[in-house]
Amino acid sequence: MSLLALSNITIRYGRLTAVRNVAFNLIEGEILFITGPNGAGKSSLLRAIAGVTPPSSGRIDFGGQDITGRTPEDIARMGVSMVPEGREVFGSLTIQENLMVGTGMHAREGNWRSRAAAELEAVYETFPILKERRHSQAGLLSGGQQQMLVIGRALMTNPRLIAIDEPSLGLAPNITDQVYERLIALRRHRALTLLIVEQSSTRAQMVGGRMILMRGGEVLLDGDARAMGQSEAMQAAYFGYGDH
Amino acid sequence: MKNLSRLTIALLSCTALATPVFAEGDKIIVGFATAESGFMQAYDKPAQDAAMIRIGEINAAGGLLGKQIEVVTADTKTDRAEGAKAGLTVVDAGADLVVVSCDYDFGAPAALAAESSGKISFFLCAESIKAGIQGVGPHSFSASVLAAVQGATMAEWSYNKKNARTFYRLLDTWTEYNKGICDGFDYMLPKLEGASLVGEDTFKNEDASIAAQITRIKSLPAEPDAIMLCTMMPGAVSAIKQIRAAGINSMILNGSGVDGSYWLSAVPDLSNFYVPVQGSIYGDDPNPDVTAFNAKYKAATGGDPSTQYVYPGYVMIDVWAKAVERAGTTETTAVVAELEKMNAEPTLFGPRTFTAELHHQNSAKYLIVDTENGKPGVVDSWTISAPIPVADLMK
Amino acid sequence: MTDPNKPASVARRTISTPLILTAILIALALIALASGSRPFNQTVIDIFLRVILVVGLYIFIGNSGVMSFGHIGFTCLGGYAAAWLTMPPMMKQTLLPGLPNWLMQLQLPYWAGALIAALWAALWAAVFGKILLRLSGIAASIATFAMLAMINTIYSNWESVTAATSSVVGIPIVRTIWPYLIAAILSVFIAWAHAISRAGLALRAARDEPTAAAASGVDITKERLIAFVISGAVMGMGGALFAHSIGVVTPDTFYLTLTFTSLSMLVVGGIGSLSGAVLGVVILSSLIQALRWLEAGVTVGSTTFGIPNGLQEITLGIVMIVILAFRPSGIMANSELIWPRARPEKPDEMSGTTPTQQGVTK
Amino acid sequence: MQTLFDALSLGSLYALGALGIALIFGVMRLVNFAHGDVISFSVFALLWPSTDAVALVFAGDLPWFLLIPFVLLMGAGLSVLCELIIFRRFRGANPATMMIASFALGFVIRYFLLMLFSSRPKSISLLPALSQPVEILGARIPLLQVITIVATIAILFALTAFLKRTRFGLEMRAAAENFTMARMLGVRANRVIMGAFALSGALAAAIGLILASQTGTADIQMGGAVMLMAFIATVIGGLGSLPGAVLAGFLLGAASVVMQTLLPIDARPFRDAFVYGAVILVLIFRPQGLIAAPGTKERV
Repeated sequence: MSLLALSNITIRYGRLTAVRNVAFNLIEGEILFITGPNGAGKSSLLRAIAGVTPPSSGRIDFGGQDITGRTPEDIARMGVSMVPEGREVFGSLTIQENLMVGTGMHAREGNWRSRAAAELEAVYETFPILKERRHSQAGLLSGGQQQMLVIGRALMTNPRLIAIDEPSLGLAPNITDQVYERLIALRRHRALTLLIVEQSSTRAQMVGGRMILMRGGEVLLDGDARAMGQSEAMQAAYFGYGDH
Repeated sequence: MKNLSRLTIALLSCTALATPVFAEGDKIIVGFATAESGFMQAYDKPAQDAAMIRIGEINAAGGLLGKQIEVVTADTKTDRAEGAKAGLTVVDAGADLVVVSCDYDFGAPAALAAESSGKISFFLCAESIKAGIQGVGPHSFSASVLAAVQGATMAEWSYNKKNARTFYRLLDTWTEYNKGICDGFDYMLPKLEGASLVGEDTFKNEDASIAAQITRIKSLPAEPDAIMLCTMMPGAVSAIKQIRAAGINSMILNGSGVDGSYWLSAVPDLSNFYVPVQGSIYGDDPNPDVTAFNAKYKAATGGDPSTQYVYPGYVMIDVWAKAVERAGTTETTAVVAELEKMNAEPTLFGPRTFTAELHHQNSAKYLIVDTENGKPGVVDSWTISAPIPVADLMK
Repeated sequence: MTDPNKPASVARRTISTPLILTAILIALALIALASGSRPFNQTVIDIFLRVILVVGLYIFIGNSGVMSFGHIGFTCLGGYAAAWLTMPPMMKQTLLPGLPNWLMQLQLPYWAGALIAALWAALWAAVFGKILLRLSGIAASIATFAMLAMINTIYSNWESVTAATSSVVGIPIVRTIWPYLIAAILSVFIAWAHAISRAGLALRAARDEPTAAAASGVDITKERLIAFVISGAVMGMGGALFAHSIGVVTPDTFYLTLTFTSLSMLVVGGIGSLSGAVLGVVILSSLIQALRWLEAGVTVGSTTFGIPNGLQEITLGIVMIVILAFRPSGIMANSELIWPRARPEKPDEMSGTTPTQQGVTK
Repeated sequence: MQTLFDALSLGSLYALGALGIALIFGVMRLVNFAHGDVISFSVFALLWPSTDAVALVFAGDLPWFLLIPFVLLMGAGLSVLCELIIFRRFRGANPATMMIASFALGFVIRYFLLMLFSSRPKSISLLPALSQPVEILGARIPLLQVITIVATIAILFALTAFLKRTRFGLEMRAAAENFTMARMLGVRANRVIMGAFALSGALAAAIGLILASQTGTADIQMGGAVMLMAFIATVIGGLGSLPGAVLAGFLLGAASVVMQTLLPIDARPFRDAFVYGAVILVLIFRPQGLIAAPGTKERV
């Protein structure tokens, strides 16, 4: 059974159509990369799934329920955790506070802290640097640390699906490696489903899993990332773009 | 000579224009271009009610020149642009007398509209010299007494009767009225031998706190004998409360603007507090007719007068009607001429004088109300030793 | 980068907007004339004055997207300049003894006074704009408010030149409707000419796509300053005529109440639309007038105390909220009134959602 | 010494006001011009509707331990009501539209009060025991001033604790900084916004209470002046920054008092021109505000 199902999703901003008739399914436990050039509509798609900008038409199901047009907080509470582009940390909050924001939804005021403590420990175990600096302001962290923080923060909500927009953006390659290493490990540990948006397909080919290639708001290719790397269609898709 | 004749022609054409259109044989019309809403309403309505009482009395006694007085109204909404419209509205409705808002600033647009139509205008209770010839034109009057007279009265009275020698001057720069009180005080102080100003300061009516001003008073070597407080509601209550809360017990002298007992609960047990009034609302006026009027006012409106600003409305209709009676017509120039002949004309609330130079009172008999332990009462009456010269008022 | 928006062709394509607005204004004037009622005449004069002020606001706020709370300050400058220039010297000597001698002796006709008042306001707009317009967003809004408060404090206290808080009287009253009509039409055309000028187009481009506009060499600060000065001049002219309409100026006339009513009219009409500016005034003013008539309709006998005070204002507030709830971008949103047949290819030409030009995107 | 107290007590009012405006601004980018009218409303809630000059006291005579919660509740209640009826419909509208809507709402509240109470300022005696002077470190200071300062500090501490220690506070701070992100973490938008309105309303009521006991007056326009200053403080303090709002509020109060003390008598009426001049200078040198949260960008 698919965890996430998109059918005929179209997203318009005024007269501009960002996403046109996109449809795909995501199976529980799967790892899916969405790649494609700038302006392909990848981020718009993620924002639609998270409920931030609902699609103009089409339908999104999550865990068997229709979530089209639901509010972001409802969708988050159903188990979709979103790591948007640009690492939106809460700069004035401390690291620990950042991590705690998303834990409120599963707890009452009284037992909130104690219930979150175990999760917190788990995240600190995954990203020890966060524990070390847990009382400093998140705005002061480096880019890589912020990326770890937002992933950790997403994990704290105990999600079934994590959707990450450009985890490697602005990070040094070795930091990116670390981030992915953790993600893969987490997926194994927690039976997480991952939806990762990346501009380049190289990372997808390294990690493996399924990949969707988008361009101009439409899905061009959908298949196994490693197999696709060799295909001619893939080359063509990329050469079609890049004259700028 | 030539100028004079041109002026005459202008005046004639004004009246010629104004009278025939609306001349109605059987009634006289008084137009109120006053605030029926907005904050001026609180000041206009009581005075207007008092004016209505006098109109009622006249009508009951057979009317004016044998005609009944009718009233038309237009709301200024406490807005100047609306004021001009209201003025035009009542003039167009045929008003022989245009009554405008209590405050000069809010009444002036309507008064100017009346003036340009050649009508007499009367400010209900404006206390700036501009409410008259100086700020509107030769057909405009005010029914109250200049603010400067209040300041001068308080200075002279406290010097003579309370032996006050050191004065502190605290001015709220919000309105002309406030400045007028302090101007009168400034005029009188140098005339009082041995009296001195030990300090002065300003504040704004809307200031949430005047702590800094109070600190300045407290840093004086000795508490002044009297603080001349030139302000009005609502800031006055705040200022008085803060002065007393800071432990300053000097006598506080004020203008008539703070008359009334409705606010005294805000400053519990207020004492040593003096206000000049034209008549007493506390039932202890030396003139029993005033107390009788208060009862009449209560019968008409359902409440006691809340401040002395009720009274000028009554005086206004009174003096105007007398002038009309003497002139035998409501025609503007004739009535103005009669009004300008009034010298210490007795009214229920003290004598009134109008001259060709000043359509306002630069001297008046004031009752002094003293508040002790939160209870106000008349303790004295005072008329300044000499009227304040117009030249001093205009500076 | 080809430029299809050559001024001449843009002018031809968009001229219908100011013409329609002019027609509306003339119609109002004719109604006033036909009614023959002096108070109604005064009401229409009031509407024209507000048109001038709101169009003045539109020139800066509408084109730059920066909310300004300070423009009524220029109206204040204009109103007092008119008083200085047109009052009889005798009155000035008593009321405003601090004026320099040459100004004291001067007595200009009202129209000349209004023109100079506009220039005077524009001059100060240039000075303040130079200082303030490097700011943007809400910081700029607050800075303009601080400017208004400074002007107000100074005019409320400079006894010898502005007579402080007391009313300055003796300003010749102009009760005929035509000068106000002409000024309102003039300000509509000024706003239109600015909107289609290179400066206006660049400013709107910068409003919609700041990064792109900056990349293509638009000097945002300069373009804003131009709009600020032009709108300052219009506001100054409005202030001068305001003074002549009632014959009195005081500083508190030109303060928060006027600021908020004019801003409300602009926002309700549609902040980015010249037609919206004019219609906002006409619609809200008509509403106010209609409510007054309703109120007066209840008049019985000699008193009008029948309706509780404030009901009219409450209705007005609620209507404004409802309009905004259903049309968050105002009645006209971002579009303009145009002849149906002259509808240009890009209907939002005037309002300036110019599509990002090619070659600008990275 | 005395001047310090003066500055602190005036600053307290501005700081509380700025905090109320910053709270709402943070979560929904709304510059709430109705805030001043919430202040007035809370005071009038103590009176029976009447157009007489003498105030008919209703709840104003309650003992202080009932009076204070009552007033705070009224402010919070009205504020929440405004959000439910009006502002909810303006979620995501552009700031100018929301601002004018809030202004129109304030207008409605003000004239509603005018209808019930007339425009005449009313005098009320709230907590009269506070009008006595007390002796502190050799200076005789009105007790109310002391209580104002102490209460403000207490409110600030309580609010800080609330924002730092509770889940709701944490969610509110996160939402103030990045509303969308907070929602994507499951923070309920309506609850947080409502909470912000309730807190802001209670703060407005606290100001109303202090103002009314200090001035002894209930005036339908009484909130306006404080709100304007608070609004300015919010901006120069740094958008959405609560500590910045408080700091700027105190600074504005201090600037006002210091200028009143130092300026010569002829320049004193121009005091506000100097204060606003200083505001412009601060804005030019620190357009992002005195305390700008790291990593935040202006979203207006």
